Amino acid sequence: MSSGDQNRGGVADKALQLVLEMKRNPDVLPPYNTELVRQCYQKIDELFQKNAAVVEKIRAGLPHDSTLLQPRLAAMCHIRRCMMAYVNERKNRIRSFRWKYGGALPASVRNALCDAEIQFFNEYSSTLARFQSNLGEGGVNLLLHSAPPKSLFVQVRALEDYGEFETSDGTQVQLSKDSLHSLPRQDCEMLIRQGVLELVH
Amino acid sequence: MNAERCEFIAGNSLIEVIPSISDDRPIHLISGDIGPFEAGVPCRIPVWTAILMKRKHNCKVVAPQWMDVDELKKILTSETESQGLAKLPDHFFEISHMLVRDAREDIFEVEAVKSLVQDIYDRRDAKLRSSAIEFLRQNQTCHAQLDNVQLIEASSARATLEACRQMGAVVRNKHESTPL
Amino acid sequence: MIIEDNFRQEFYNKIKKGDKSVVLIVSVDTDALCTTMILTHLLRCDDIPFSILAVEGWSSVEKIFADSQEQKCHYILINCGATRSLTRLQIPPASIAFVIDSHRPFHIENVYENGQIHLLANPSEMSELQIPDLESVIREDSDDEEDSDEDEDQEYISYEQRMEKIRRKAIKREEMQIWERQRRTILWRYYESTWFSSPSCVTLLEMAAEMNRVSAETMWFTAVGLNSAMADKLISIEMYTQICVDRMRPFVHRFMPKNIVNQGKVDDLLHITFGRELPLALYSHWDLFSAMMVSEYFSIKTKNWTQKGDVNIRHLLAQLGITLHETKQKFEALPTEQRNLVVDVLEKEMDSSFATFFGTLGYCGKLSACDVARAVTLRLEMPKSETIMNRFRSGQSILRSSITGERQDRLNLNNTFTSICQRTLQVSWKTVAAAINQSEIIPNGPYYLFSCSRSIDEDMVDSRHFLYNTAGFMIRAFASMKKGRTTKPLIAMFPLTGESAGWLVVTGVMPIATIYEDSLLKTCIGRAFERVKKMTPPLRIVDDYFNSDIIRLKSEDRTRFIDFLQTVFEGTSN
Amino acid sequence: MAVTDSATTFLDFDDDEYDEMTTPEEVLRKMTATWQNELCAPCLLPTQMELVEILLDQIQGMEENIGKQTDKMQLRISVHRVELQRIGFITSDYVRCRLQKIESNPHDAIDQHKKRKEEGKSDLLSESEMKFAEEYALAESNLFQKTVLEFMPAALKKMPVPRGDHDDVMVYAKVTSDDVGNVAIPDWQDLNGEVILEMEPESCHLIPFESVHQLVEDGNIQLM
Repeated sequence: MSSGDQNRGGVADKALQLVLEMKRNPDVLPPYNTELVRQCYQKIDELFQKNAAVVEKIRAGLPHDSTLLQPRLAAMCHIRRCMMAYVNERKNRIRSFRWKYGGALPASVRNALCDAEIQFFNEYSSTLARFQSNLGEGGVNLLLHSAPPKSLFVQVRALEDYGEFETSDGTQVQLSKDSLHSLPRQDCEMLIRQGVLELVH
Repeated sequence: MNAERCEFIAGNSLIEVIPSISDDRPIHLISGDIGPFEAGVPCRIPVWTAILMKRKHNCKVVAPQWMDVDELKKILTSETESQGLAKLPDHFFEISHMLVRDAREDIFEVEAVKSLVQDIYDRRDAKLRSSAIEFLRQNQTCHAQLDNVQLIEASSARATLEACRQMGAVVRNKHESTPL
Repeated sequence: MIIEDNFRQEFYNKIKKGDKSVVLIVSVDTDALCTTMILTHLLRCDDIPFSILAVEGWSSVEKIFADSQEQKCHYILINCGATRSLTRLQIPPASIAFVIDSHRPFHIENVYENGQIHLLANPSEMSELQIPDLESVIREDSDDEEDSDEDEDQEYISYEQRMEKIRRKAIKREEMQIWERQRRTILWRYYESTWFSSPSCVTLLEMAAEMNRVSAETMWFTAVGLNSAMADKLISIEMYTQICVDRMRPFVHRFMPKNIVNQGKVDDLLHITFGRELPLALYSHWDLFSAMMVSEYFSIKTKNWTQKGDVNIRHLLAQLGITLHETKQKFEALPTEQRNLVVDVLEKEMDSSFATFFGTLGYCGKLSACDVARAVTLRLEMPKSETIMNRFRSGQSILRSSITGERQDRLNLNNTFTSICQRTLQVSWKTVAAAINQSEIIPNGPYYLFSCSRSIDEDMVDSRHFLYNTAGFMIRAFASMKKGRTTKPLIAMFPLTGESAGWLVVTGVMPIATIYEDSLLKTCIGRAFERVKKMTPPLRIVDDYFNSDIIRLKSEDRTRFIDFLQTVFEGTSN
Repeated sequence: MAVTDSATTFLDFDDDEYDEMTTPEEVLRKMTATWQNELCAPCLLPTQMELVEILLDQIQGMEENIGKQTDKMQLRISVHRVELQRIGFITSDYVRCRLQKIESNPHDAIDQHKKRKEEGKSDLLSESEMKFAEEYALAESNLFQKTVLEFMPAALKKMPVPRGDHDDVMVYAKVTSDDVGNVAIPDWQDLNGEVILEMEPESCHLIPFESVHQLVEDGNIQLM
């Protein structure tokens, strides 16, 4: 986009910015860009009004210039497509957070979401939870068994004073800061995910 | 499907071990019974169980007969000579990888075995790669027969196939979305 | 109570039951680390969950007990817990403690508390322990109540009977006093000196062998643990050799190259050989000259801290037929037969009978267990600014890197040799040389006192390896300068910096002339420090270390400490 | 294999499809093959959730057995525990893979399911999968509605549901049963013609998925 185009401003450059914002942050979810989204649908509205005006003229038989009807429609679709792509990419990342953090989103992620996205996360979370609850007898946590099991036990280090923890076969373990443990993999998969425990060699 | 899952599936294949413990009651697993074990008497159990018992010093693994230097040399020569892929025992690469990693002392000349298996893999990989390029370049047929391909080779090839397909999609997209 | 043998049944099978959680409380030293590696290997084989807590002082053990009073678990204390009463440290009542500790002597209350605390000792050392029998040291509480009941229910007793009772009580009280005095002398002799028995990792290897779970790795860990006891001056060369000859013999030949049945050409299995080794620290990772210059033997022989030092060195080398050029080159660069020649000459010169274990792995060169032991110890003990667990982990990774074939691990190991180990030897030599040249070692009645004025590298001064080696080196160098300096112990004080500035770390070493019967390095320095701490007005002394002959002292109390110690050594107050 | 072929009869299924006695071992083998197919197939395959339910029951039963054991430290307990983890992994990975596919295009999955029901074919989705697909589709459309479509002018408020086009996806297929017969693949020489291929047993093919889609569903071909 040479500077020449800049002042004329491409009709869909705002939409393009939306998509690029996601491309530039592959790992961290940037905050929801309400302002840029608003500018996009205002641009669509502007184009729509122009087309509506031309259609009025046609109905009224007045002289009109219909050459831009089609390009404006294509531009509107293109902007909408970019907006959908932006929301869709964020939706996919939000889904992956459910599988990474379980039901509770860390604050850093939550602050980056708009209300609709938070509602989507909650709806998705409960949908998944309901699905998991009628798997087998007492339900299955699909976050567990995330990789082919290599060994029954894993060696972990406690990164914080987590306190009392009971393993599946009933032994009590005191997870104090900087303590090492050999625990059944199943029991600590969730704690590893939440950053309480760290896998050590 | 990736290498990790291939190794997981390979874990179900059977292998011979010599247990160092005796237990007259077989273990009724969901995937079938194993044992009973009699110290010193070889018996066949799944590879994953063999590795588990090996780690607990409860058995010695008997390397499969194909996992021997001369045998592997024969396979390597037949692989070099033949055009297509030679027939290999199922999960050939995964089983040798697992045994070299977890039952190192039970394999005779483990280092030679390791490098021979690697050579065989490279030889076959070169064949698969060149036939894949050829296949993608031509447009006469959308089918290729490659008997004896191993699961692990198919899963790694699928990644390249998928990439080519996406390339095609991107190119098609470009044409469609070019302004009128 | 003491478990002498059949550790598998009395110890391992008890914790294997899995009704109580297993918690390892591990002192941060190489022998303890190696013991932990073997024990955790066994526990993992049997899928027994366990936890590891690294500790460096009695206060941390007390804190662990305090934090889990209601816990019902099996505590396994490694290289800590034997020399002080665990019941007094408030060990959780429902928990059981197994103590695998090479510190001696055992605390009496641990020995005769037979429910909760089990001390593992090897059968061969029971005679050395000379544990006083129960009655002579622990009074059954029952006999006091007896007297009190008698008085109430017999009010109307005849005059004679009352006189008879008074007499009998008087005799009983007198017996009590005699028993009390005897008890004090018995305990005085029992606790008089402290020493180290064979390293705990050897006990663990034997137990692993009982369960035929010995692998080349577990054998190597034991070799390193055993050598660390030598390198830290905890056990004598006689005891070390005796352990190698007797208790290590069944394993020595198991992992030799020719013994492994399917030995092909070179493969990257860990092979362990046993053979003679020059007792010159790190010489194979250094050049001979630098290694000799910081070694105790050659420094004292050539008195290289004096001006005449250089001349003496050249003279010695010429006498041994070794060219200066040979010694200045990196040892590995010397051609092999020249290397063997020089090593033989030096070995004859030091007339050493030292032999150790060597690990070879694939194409990486031979590694001697004593060099690896030194590297692991220094990673565990330095720098003190690092948290205990981080140091435990880095010691663990250095120990592991000695038996993986990976290049990166071998680089880390060599880096540890060249950077930390060599620097520690040099700082130790500089401290001794300065102490003698500036005559900072002053006779002070029954003992010599060295009070270090220069501030030493703050990381090193708190390390047991540095303190024991430097103090031992200093007293021998000091005695070599003038006749008649072999009958008094040396007390050394080093100022601490950083957040423990204002404190001194104090340790001591026995006179050179002490004769160590049955090759146990017994020292009464720890006992002396204990008695100084009990004297009034009390000094600010922190004796938190598991080794009683290392304490911390507030700098301001330095002079009074010196006087109190003098009275203790002169034995005027018992 | 020292495995005795003692077909420990497990459950008679009232469901007609499983009239013959099925051993847990047989169920596990079928589950592994189905899981592998689902991983390699580009689109949703007919649901095999009953296999998952059977195996989850087996795991539950075995875990109770282990719980009752006094000496937890014997070898057999560890072997049982590792096997349970392995089966737990297959079932969870299979379900996760299907959920992923449903989530990538819920509407398409729902429509396909209804189409197959009309054609009397086996179910594409299980009851709970169908419920999941509907709820997810709703959540997804709510999201798009509130963030984009709500602000669109009337004509642009509707979005066409993208159709999954799997016809040009190539797969590696291995023929596992004997008389599989022939398969037709599109003939790139002349676009409305077809090439007939003979599927000998044990042969492997790089072939368009649609050509072998039915054979995979019938269990005669194993995807790789």
